[in-house]
Amino acid sequence: MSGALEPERPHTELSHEPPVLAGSRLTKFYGGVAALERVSLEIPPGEVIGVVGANGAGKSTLLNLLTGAIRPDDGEVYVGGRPMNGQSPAAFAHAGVARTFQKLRLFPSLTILENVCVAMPSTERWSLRSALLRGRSEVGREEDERARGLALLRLVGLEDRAKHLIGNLTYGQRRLVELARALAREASVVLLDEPAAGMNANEERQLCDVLIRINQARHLALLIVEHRWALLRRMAHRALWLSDGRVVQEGAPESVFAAILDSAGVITR
Amino acid sequence: MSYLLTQLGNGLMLGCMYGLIAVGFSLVYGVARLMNFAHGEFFMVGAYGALFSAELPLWRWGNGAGATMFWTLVISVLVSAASGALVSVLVERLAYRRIRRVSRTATFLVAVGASILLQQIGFKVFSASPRGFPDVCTPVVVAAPTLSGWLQPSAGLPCEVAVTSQLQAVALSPSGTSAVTFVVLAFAVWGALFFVLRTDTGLAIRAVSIDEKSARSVGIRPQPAIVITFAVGGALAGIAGFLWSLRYGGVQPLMGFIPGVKAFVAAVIGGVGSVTGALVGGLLLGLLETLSFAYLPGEVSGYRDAVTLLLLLVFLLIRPLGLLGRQFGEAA
Amino acid sequence: MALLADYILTHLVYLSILVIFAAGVVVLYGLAGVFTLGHQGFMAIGAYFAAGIACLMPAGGSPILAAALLVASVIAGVGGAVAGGLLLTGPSVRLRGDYMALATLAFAEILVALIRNTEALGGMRGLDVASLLPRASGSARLPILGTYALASVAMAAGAVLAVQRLGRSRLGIALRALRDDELAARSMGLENRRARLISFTMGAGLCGLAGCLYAHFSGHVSPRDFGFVQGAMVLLYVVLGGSTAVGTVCAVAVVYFLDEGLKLRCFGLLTGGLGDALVNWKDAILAGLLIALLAWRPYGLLTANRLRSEP
Amino acid sequence: MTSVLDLQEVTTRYGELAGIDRITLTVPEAACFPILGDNGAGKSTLLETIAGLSRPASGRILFNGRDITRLGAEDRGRLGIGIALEGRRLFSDLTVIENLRAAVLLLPRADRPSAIESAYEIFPQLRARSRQTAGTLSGGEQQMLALVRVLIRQPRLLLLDEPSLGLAPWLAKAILQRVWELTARRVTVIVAEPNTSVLPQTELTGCLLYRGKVVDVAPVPYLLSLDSAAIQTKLQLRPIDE
Repeated sequence: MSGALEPERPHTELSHEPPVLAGSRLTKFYGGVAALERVSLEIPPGEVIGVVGANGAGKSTLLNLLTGAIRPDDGEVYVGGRPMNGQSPAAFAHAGVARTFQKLRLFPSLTILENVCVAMPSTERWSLRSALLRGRSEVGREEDERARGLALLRLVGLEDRAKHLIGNLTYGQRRLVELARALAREASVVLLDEPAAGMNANEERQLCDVLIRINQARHLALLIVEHRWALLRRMAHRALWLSDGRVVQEGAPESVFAAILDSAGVITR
Repeated sequence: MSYLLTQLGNGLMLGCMYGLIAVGFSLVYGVARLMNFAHGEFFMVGAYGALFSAELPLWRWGNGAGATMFWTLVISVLVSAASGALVSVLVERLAYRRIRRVSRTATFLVAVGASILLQQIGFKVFSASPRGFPDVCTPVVVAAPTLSGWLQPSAGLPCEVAVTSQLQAVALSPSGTSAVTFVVLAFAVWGALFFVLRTDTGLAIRAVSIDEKSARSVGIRPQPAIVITFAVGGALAGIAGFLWSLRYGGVQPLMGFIPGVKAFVAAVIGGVGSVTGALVGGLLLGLLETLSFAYLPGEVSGYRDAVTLLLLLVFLLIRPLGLLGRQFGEAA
Repeated sequence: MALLADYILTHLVYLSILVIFAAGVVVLYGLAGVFTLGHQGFMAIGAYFAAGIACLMPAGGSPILAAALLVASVIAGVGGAVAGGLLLTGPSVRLRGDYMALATLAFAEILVALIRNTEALGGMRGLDVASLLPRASGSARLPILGTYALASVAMAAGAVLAVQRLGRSRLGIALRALRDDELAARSMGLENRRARLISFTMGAGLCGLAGCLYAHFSGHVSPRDFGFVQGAMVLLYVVLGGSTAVGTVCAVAVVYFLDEGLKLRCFGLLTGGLGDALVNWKDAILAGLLIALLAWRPYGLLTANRLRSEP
Repeated sequence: MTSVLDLQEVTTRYGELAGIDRITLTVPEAACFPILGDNGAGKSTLLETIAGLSRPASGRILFNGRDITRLGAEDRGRLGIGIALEGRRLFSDLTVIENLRAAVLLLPRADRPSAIESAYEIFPQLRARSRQTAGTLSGGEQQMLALVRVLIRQPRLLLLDEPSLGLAPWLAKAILQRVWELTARRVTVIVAEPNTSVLPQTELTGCLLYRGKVVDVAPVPYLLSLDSAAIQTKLQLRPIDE
């Protein structure tokens, strides 16, 4: 890989608090096939961890387990030290886990701003009365959410498109909207599934800049599943190599990439 | 003791009839992911088809020797199967083909529309008064729940279908009728199972049900498989219609609605998409109804339909896949 | 002249009852994305509750008592329907698409079958509703009819406005997100149980309200009024109206006008053979026309097919 | 080397995004032609368009010089085009033998038994599993069944969509080795496969897809060396509508 520019990896000292997200001996079967076997990992606050491996090695399955989209057949997921034992994806979100998807899953019937604002942790629980009457407090909260939403869109450079539907956005822009939606959760960890897939060079650079700035400003932990090693070289503190549902190697990105190269398993294009 | 036996016999036969209708509904849902609410109408069309063939002057009932009786029955079964299949294929071609891939809700509403249309045509062509096989059959007041129903504030309110009547098949003694029904049912059930589980066409239909794109990738054309499924489903429902009217009489345009709903229940209980499931579900339902009708006190048995639907609700909540069904992934 | 006014006012009441009923279905199907075939069950609950309470009216009671009982019967009707709605929120979370449709259909048909078999509720023949508003005839009928029409139109407008506002509120946006992509919405923290609870309450409540008004105005309720076909027709209006409140109102108006028109031989224009045939084949023509309309515009007359909105 | 397959300005929409956009490509006879690219770059759409499972919006497809653009998947199957879909897509509730019987419905009745028998020669392990339902096979066995479902029809153009998906690299390599033996120098193979270590040899000529467009047709090692910046400059050379 070219790795031309010197990787200015964000240096944050890793604190001793409980990991924002952890999985121990996670196992998942589909029919006769073990998609994931006894995979364990821990993500301390503020750390950026890259997950690499061939298609079908279990990367997306791991990500779905860590976000509650699917339930493990064995093993346990901990968010902020608390076991989640099969709670709903919404419970994971409220506990501080946000995510994006490999195949874009934005909401077609909502505007871009609505896509971002709908993910905001609504402190006040909905009630029919507030929905219909929309008193002063309700309108105030909506204004506040709109402002925070616009700020996030400004961060990814799409503030002027707030009213548009996702139909007339380019692929890269949609990826950035999905990122803004994940950040709207104000979560302690964001899991990204191939965020740079299909992005051109400057979109990729813009994505990297946003992630680095957010990681440092909000001490936000990131788990990035990605084939493009260049992106991980710039950002990741640690890398994890998954193959055939098992962790083959874990450690500094360079050592993991080196291990992949000399195993003659040239994984990535 | 013999009362129990006859009730079990009746239950089995009623169950097989529900099963035959359920097989068609289940297969169609499997291969086209479509809840064919018009399926009950093919049952009605089959009954009229058999009625029409039985009234042909050259095959008068009862005047010829046993042979004429035999040939009349064979012709009636064939005509009822053919008319059921024909209408089923027509409904697929005209109502479902284009809309099916576009929207599930619209497809369902088209199914309801087709069902109402067939009932209305039935009323206009065959008139509302029920007809039995060319024998005396107690007349029953019948009218259709008109489309706009209570929309008309002033006009006469539509009235509900009364309980179907009992047939006194003069030419065929009750035991004769049940013998014939049993033979035809056995043949139809065996035919359905053989067709789906043993023939190449059956294999193609099952492949399309599981994964249409994968079926196309190995060279199976989905459209002919779907048309054949509709035809077979329609034929089985038609035969059930003929046998139902042979035993219970009351051939009228609305006769398909209630058995149709019962067949949906049977299909869900047995597990939508599996032929054996539909038959098992049908048998279960037939036995349950007949025994409850025979043994429960009079006024309670009035809740028969409610019990059947409650069974449906229970299965939907606890075991939506039914006894033998499997998860229908949206692989298509 | 009075006859024409009577005809118009009567149909105006039935039209607004239908709009309120359809507004309830817009919330269930359009916002909550529930493929419902049992909403006529909620309306039946509303109607029979109203009829039951109306029977408590002592003959010749004072108008104040009548008004109080009227209000009580409406509240009871809506409350009963809401209870029915809450009953269905549990299964609605677990069941998807077609199976939810069958479950709601079973719910409504069980209800109707029970009503049809209990003598206390009038069984097959149904119940007469001692209408609390004196059924004056002749000259006094028009003002009464006028107040009824005014009240029902106001309620219909209120229902449509409420559904519209719900659609635009934060709760409405969350409901639409859940309908577009449930897993993605839940991964963003949208708890669909609470959202479904609210939308079922409002949807079932509106259907119950329609039931109450229908009971009081038509003076008679019977199981046949809440059949499977009536429910499917209202879902059809919602689909043709593009699952939006305003669109549905237009669809209701158009089809209602069509239905009346066919019945009155195109308002008297076609007399003789063709007219009779028209009336005779009315339901067949309407069914055929609606199939064609759906085939042409499956997501609503106004929404282009590209804009899929499907639960 | 005459060309087996010619694509001229073929465009297929897939949902809104991962389609293919005015692709022009020529695949030489009896070659193994890899297709590389990110997830969502249109690899599957391209293969499914060639197999006739997706209808192209515009452009023409020639197979041995004959225009097959309008032909459906079934007719292309008869002409000798076979595809193994991404993610195997077996008939999981049917047994192995039923999967094979379904796969040969296309052939004349007389040839079917011998075709099914040949499946067991390619992967003998499947014979012991023939009565088992496909869903309960191991990952490797499922991949073998998915491959023989196409191979037993002796296709002249074989399309493989990520055959190594979900398998350990050594297992994928072993299974595909059998396929390369059967097809070398006889059958044209187009394979979409990011894990280039499973390909028959390293010096193959293939093409790189980016957002539904062909970036370049060149030897695989060169294509692997292009990073997103290089792709950007390469595509700039050709008029692209971002």
